[in-house]
Amino acid sequence: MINGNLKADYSADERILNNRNKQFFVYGSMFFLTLFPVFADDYAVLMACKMGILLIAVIGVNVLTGYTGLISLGHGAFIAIGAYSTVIFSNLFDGLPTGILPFVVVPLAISVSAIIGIIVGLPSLRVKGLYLAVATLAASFIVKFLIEQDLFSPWTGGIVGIDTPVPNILGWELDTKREMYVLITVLAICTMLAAQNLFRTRVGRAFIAIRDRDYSAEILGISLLRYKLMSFAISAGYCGLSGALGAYFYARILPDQFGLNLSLELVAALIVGGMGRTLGPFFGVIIIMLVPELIKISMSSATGGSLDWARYTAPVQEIVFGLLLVFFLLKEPLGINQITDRMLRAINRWPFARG
Amino acid sequence: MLTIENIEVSYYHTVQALRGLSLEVPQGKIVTLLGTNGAGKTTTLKAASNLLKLENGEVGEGHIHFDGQNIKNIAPDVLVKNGLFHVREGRRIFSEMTVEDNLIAASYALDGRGIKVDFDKVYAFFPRLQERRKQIAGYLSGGEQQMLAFGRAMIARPKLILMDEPSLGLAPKFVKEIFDTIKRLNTEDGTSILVVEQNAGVAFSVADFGYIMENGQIVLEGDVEALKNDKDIQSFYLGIPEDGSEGRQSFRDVKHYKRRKRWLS
Amino acid sequence: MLSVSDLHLSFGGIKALRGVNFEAKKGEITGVIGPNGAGKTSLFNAISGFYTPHKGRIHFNNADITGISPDKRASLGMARTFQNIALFRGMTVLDNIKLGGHTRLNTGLFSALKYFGSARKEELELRRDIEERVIDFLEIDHIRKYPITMLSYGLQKRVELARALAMRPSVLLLDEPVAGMNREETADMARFILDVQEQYGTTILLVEHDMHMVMDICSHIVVLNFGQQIASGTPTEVAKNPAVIEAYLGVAA
Amino acid sequence: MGQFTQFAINGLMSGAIYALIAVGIVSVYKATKVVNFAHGYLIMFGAYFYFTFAVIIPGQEWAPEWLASWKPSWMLEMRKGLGMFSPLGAVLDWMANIPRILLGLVGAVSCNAILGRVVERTLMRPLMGQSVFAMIMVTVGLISILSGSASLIWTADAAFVPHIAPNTPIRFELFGTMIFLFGADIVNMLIALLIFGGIVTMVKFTKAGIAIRATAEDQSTAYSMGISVPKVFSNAWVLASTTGAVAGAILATRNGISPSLGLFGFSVLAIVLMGGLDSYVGCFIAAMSVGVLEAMTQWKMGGEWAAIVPYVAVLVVIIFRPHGLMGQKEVERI
Amino acid sequence: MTFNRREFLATGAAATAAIGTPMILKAQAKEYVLGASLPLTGPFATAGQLVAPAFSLAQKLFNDEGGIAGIPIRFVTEDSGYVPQNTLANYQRVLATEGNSLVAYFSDSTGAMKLIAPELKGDNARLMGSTSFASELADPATHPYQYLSGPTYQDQFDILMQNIKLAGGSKIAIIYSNTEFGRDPLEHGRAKAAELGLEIVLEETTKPQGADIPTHVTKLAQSGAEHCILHGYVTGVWPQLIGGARQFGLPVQFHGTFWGMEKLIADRITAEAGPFLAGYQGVMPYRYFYDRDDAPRYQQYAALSKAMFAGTPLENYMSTWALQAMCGLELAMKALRATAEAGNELTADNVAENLSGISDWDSGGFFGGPVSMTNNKIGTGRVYEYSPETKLFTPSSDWLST
Repeated sequence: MINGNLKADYSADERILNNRNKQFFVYGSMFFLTLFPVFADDYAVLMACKMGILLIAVIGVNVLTGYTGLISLGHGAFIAIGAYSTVIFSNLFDGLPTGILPFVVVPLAISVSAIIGIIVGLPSLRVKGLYLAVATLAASFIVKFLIEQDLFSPWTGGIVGIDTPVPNILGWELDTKREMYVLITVLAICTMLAAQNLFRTRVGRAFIAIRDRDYSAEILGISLLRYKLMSFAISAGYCGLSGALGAYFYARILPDQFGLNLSLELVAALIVGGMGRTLGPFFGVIIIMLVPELIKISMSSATGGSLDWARYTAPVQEIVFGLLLVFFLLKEPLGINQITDRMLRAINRWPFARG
Repeated sequence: MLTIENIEVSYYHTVQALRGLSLEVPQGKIVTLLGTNGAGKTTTLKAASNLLKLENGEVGEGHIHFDGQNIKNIAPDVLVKNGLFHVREGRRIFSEMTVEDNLIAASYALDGRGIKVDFDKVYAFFPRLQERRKQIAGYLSGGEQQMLAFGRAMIARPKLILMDEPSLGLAPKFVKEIFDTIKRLNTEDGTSILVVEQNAGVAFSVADFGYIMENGQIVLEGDVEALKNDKDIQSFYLGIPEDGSEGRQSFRDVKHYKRRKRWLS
Repeated sequence: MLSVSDLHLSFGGIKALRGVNFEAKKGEITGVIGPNGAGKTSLFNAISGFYTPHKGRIHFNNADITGISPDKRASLGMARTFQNIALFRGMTVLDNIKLGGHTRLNTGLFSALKYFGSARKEELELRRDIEERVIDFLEIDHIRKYPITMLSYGLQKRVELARALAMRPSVLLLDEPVAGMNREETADMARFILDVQEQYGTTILLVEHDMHMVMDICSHIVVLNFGQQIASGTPTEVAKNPAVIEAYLGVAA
Repeated sequence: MGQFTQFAINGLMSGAIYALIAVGIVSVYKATKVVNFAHGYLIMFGAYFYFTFAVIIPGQEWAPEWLASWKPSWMLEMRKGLGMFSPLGAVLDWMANIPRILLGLVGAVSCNAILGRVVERTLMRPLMGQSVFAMIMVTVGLISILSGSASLIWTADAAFVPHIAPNTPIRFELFGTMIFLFGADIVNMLIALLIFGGIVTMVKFTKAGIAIRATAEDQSTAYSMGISVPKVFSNAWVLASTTGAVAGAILATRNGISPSLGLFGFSVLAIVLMGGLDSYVGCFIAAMSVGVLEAMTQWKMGGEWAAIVPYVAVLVVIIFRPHGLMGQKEVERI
Repeated sequence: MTFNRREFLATGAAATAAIGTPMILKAQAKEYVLGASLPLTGPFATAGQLVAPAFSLAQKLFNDEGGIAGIPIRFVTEDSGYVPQNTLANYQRVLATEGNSLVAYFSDSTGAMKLIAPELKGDNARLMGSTSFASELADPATHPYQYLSGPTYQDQFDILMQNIKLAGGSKIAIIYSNTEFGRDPLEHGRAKAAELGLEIVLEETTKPQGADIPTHVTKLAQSGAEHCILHGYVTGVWPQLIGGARQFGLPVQFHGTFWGMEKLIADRITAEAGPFLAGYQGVMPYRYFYDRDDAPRYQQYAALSKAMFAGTPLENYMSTWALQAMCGLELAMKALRATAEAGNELTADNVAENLSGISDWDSGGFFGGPVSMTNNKIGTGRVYEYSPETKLFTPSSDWLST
């Protein structure tokens, strides 16, 4: 059936969940997420936490790449900055009561990430596209390199990594994965909502304008300097939050965790999910995290867990990762979000028309 | 020479540019295709020279025959070698290469045809180009660039030239010169020409046959003489008032009601 | 209102503008004509701030704006349209027009992230303003939720004008607003331009090839050739000017 | 001063190899406007192909013995009594390897040519007319595909490959310091420079070069001139993958063979951007200066700092010259 | 969102209650699981693939001996690609799926050991051996559940430097890979050199793979070092460095540490590039496998290998790396069995206590004599020298302890 979308006033027309399907999907997912830790086993919770952490970062990259059209291949570095800032500030403010420490440390970590994001974003004023991609790539190599240096190892632990604190929120110590799941899920939903809000206002529209045609945005009074840097700051801030959660989630962090692969994974998840779409990161992260896992499980059950075959798993995962990326770019450039949209539209119109 | 039958063209699988367009260019004639921006004139030419795929466009239905051959699976470069040459909108010369290199690039069209490349003919036609042979093409003036674009077409020895808005952006007084050249190409070499224009007046001065397109469709066609006398053409394309009075109606006097009528339709 | 004095602009070795001088009078329509490559668009780009002239000054509302960036000029009340339509293809018509209201809004990053409260109020206010003042005025209500790519060329041009109007400009630069339109569409666009001038008293500066329209609706015309200003005056004065006939119009016109 | 010369020469030698790698990225970019992030991985394939044809195949039981080690009696005669690392001994040891070196090079170049063509056909051709972003990311996807395939095909075995040229040590005193140079490195440098020069000459002065330049400037117009653009594309990829094969073979002999050879691609990408994507000359200057800078950093600050030299260099250059040292500024049409 | 506050709080409470519910039901295990991560891919894949068969062998051997107090054991071995976070993920996965059946884990790198160490708390703790000889791990106070099956890298440096001092050396160079493993003994090495009066004339860090050999060799040549310690490599880089130095005729004596002392690699280099490894020395905690005349445990392994790997190169030889894994597993089994026999639950604390209590253990071949766990390590080793003619590493020192 075709659902009527009658609106009585402008505010109804401007809502996010402006039709039934969307409401059903969103409330359904939230219900599922609430029940999830009750029936899921430890391993599923673990995976869900990892996905949540990655999701926040991908939402950030979506703001920059999907909406503002600035390519970054180095956002893993901001996750690193968020994670390391969390550890460094926690050690620095050792004297504070542990229950309020995260409320000081995490905003600081996000700010540091955002500020460094602005610095890395500076070339974006002069260079575009490819040059920016390589500039961010270069910046991320440099950040990782600096973290590894002996010079900073008293703070960063250098190449051998550093132990991380256990988060304590007003006396609630989150020392199990299930407790972390609650924190991560709540934050992931909030950040997603915040990103969506952004695009209901002038700020988000300005980003899209810059992506589509930057000179024409400029004559509308959108300062490229201000908004490009703002976009960098937001995306870096999101990655900083993701890093902070990562630091709390893992008991120890190593510089190697934040290498090129992480940066590429962020962009890949975005492409697979759907760039410039609210739910794109959500779908993308699910695919990027689950597909390798499924390959591993299916390969190991197919070969009876034989060690001779185990060494083919990683290459196969790698190849599939590449193929996924290429497939979506060539065949479905708007990602899974586009596929789900098509499905929703088909359901909406059924039985009248297809497509 | 060129027959386009009932073609549909869409870009990115969604935006439909042409809806069932047909036209024909007979051997040795000049045909003009008129229409406003966005009507699909350039798309028609690109469909005929098979350049659509480069821009994510595709011909959905219909056929295009050149010289009796369906061009569907012929690569653009092979089409050029078969004698169909497309002079692109905005001239599109290679602005970082010299004039001579531009002409050499066009000589790829002769590969495998056993024809010797004849630069002298071009230079005889356009002596200005010979003077500037070694210059970087980007520094030529607009008119000279248009000459170079024609020169490249001549090098390729085509049977049919598709010409996309040759008058675009040239001062009114140069436009006439350009169209004289078009006529010369047609009469001296017997080349068939399909010329896309917005400027109906000059196009009619050289063409034998004309098509008018709007919104991806042909809305009117006929001999140039017949078209010139068509009331709608006179009013929409030639700027002659409908009441047939002397002189033109001023835009200041256009009434609101008329405008509303049109956009509501 | 808007004046340009002794403007020079060059790229590498090529001189795009060589000493252009004119003034667009308040509430009037001023036309700029000349062959392609004469520097018309370069002139527009210099006025709207994409190019920095290497000599000469641009004054707007009695303030020197020569050195300031395009976005600042926009917030001073300057709007423009482009020769090749520069709408945002990733957005609907409505969002495109909303962007015109950018400079008038104040929502900052943090209230945008929250949305509730001031940001929401401001957005709804903008929506009402646009619906009532722009969409209705230009008669594009039926397409407000369409993506740009689905619109015809003529409508796209109109949406671009709508976006410029949403900025509530005091001066409007139109770069070839009727290029490639047939006479009927041209007449419609001309009507809208005249309406804007009448209703809002907007100062309009216009680049156009269509000599008829320029002659009809402009009260003042500037003619450029090879970056030089070869004539300026009322339409009748310009049409008679021998230099203009020689360089541009030719005898046929 | 002597030390300085030593490291300057070392730098020039690695700079030449950077230039050889860069030529592949630039050629593909010029012809197709695709910046190949996966070029390093093509090189890695070249290295593994060289290893396959120069080590694995000659080592098979069915392979003739002279292929693995060509030792005519006169050579054994000459070799007798020479120390293991004497200069003449090194040359003779190299000569024994000539058959498999040649097989390795021919195999690497031809297999990589096929690989380049396959990649172009399956992944790049559908990309014609897509956005810069899609192009970049497809090559990023290609990285994973190539590196995964390499570890599937060549199990991670420790591998040693024969030098392309006799690795005679060269020692001499300069400004009171002993200078050490490897013969093979000098030959590698010459090979790299010759290939680089050859390609630049070809693009500048031949009709095929005009086709490449025309395509570079305007693909669809080149098409409508009768230039077969797909052919230019695939030739550019073949050119890149074959020069990459030679570079891969050289790197394999110099640094040992491993999947991490692919990472060279990123530093060279930085170099190419620093030089200006479409400028051979710019890239040559950038490659040489990064090579020398790296060697100097290695000398003064140690190995790990050298690794980020290209990245720091590219950032510095981009800030001052957004299109690289000699790159064409893209004119924005408004 | 249309949740009101009350609903929200109620949902939150329900969720928290659900999470707090103890979900682990302790049941009697039918089998015990030992998990392992190995670098079957990645830079050190050669090593990982040589070590992997040892786990099949161990499973057979230990189950033939009756498992742990009659309950059979099973190995869950996975690939890590030498990426610490993969090892961590593998550990977490096996922990989540096997629960209390998992009694010990074998991890594959210094980085992974350090990454996992802080995770080993409460119910998540398991006894953990590894391929690493990282010094930081040899500390029961900070790493109570992790142990080394030999001397630390620092110990190995000590042994090497003492040996250099004895040979009359004074100028040494240290070339190491820029990895956690490579950097491990560096600081200690500096102190030790100062203590012994050795002058470190060059400290050079290289990539673990694909290093810029000519430059490193040039620096070594110009440093004028007499002895050079190579550390932090497995299959690559160190042979090329030695080869480059030999070509220049540098009279440097090269020394390696455990991971650079594998006979298979040395043999392959010799076959490929000539006998330039002549005189290469290095420190080794265990006997080589061919030296098994008075090593009964080695003879058992050999018999089993012959049966299990007939027709493969592993039929007659076990790499030093596989021996290290075997030694680690022997230690873990000894501790597990002791715990079970004492009637205790196999918790990490109980097992670790038994492990650290191991003393005067007759390993049946690995070491020169009975050894003891001190500080969760076995601080003994000796120096071997390679001969390209015999293709054997032969002892050039006595067993040394630190």
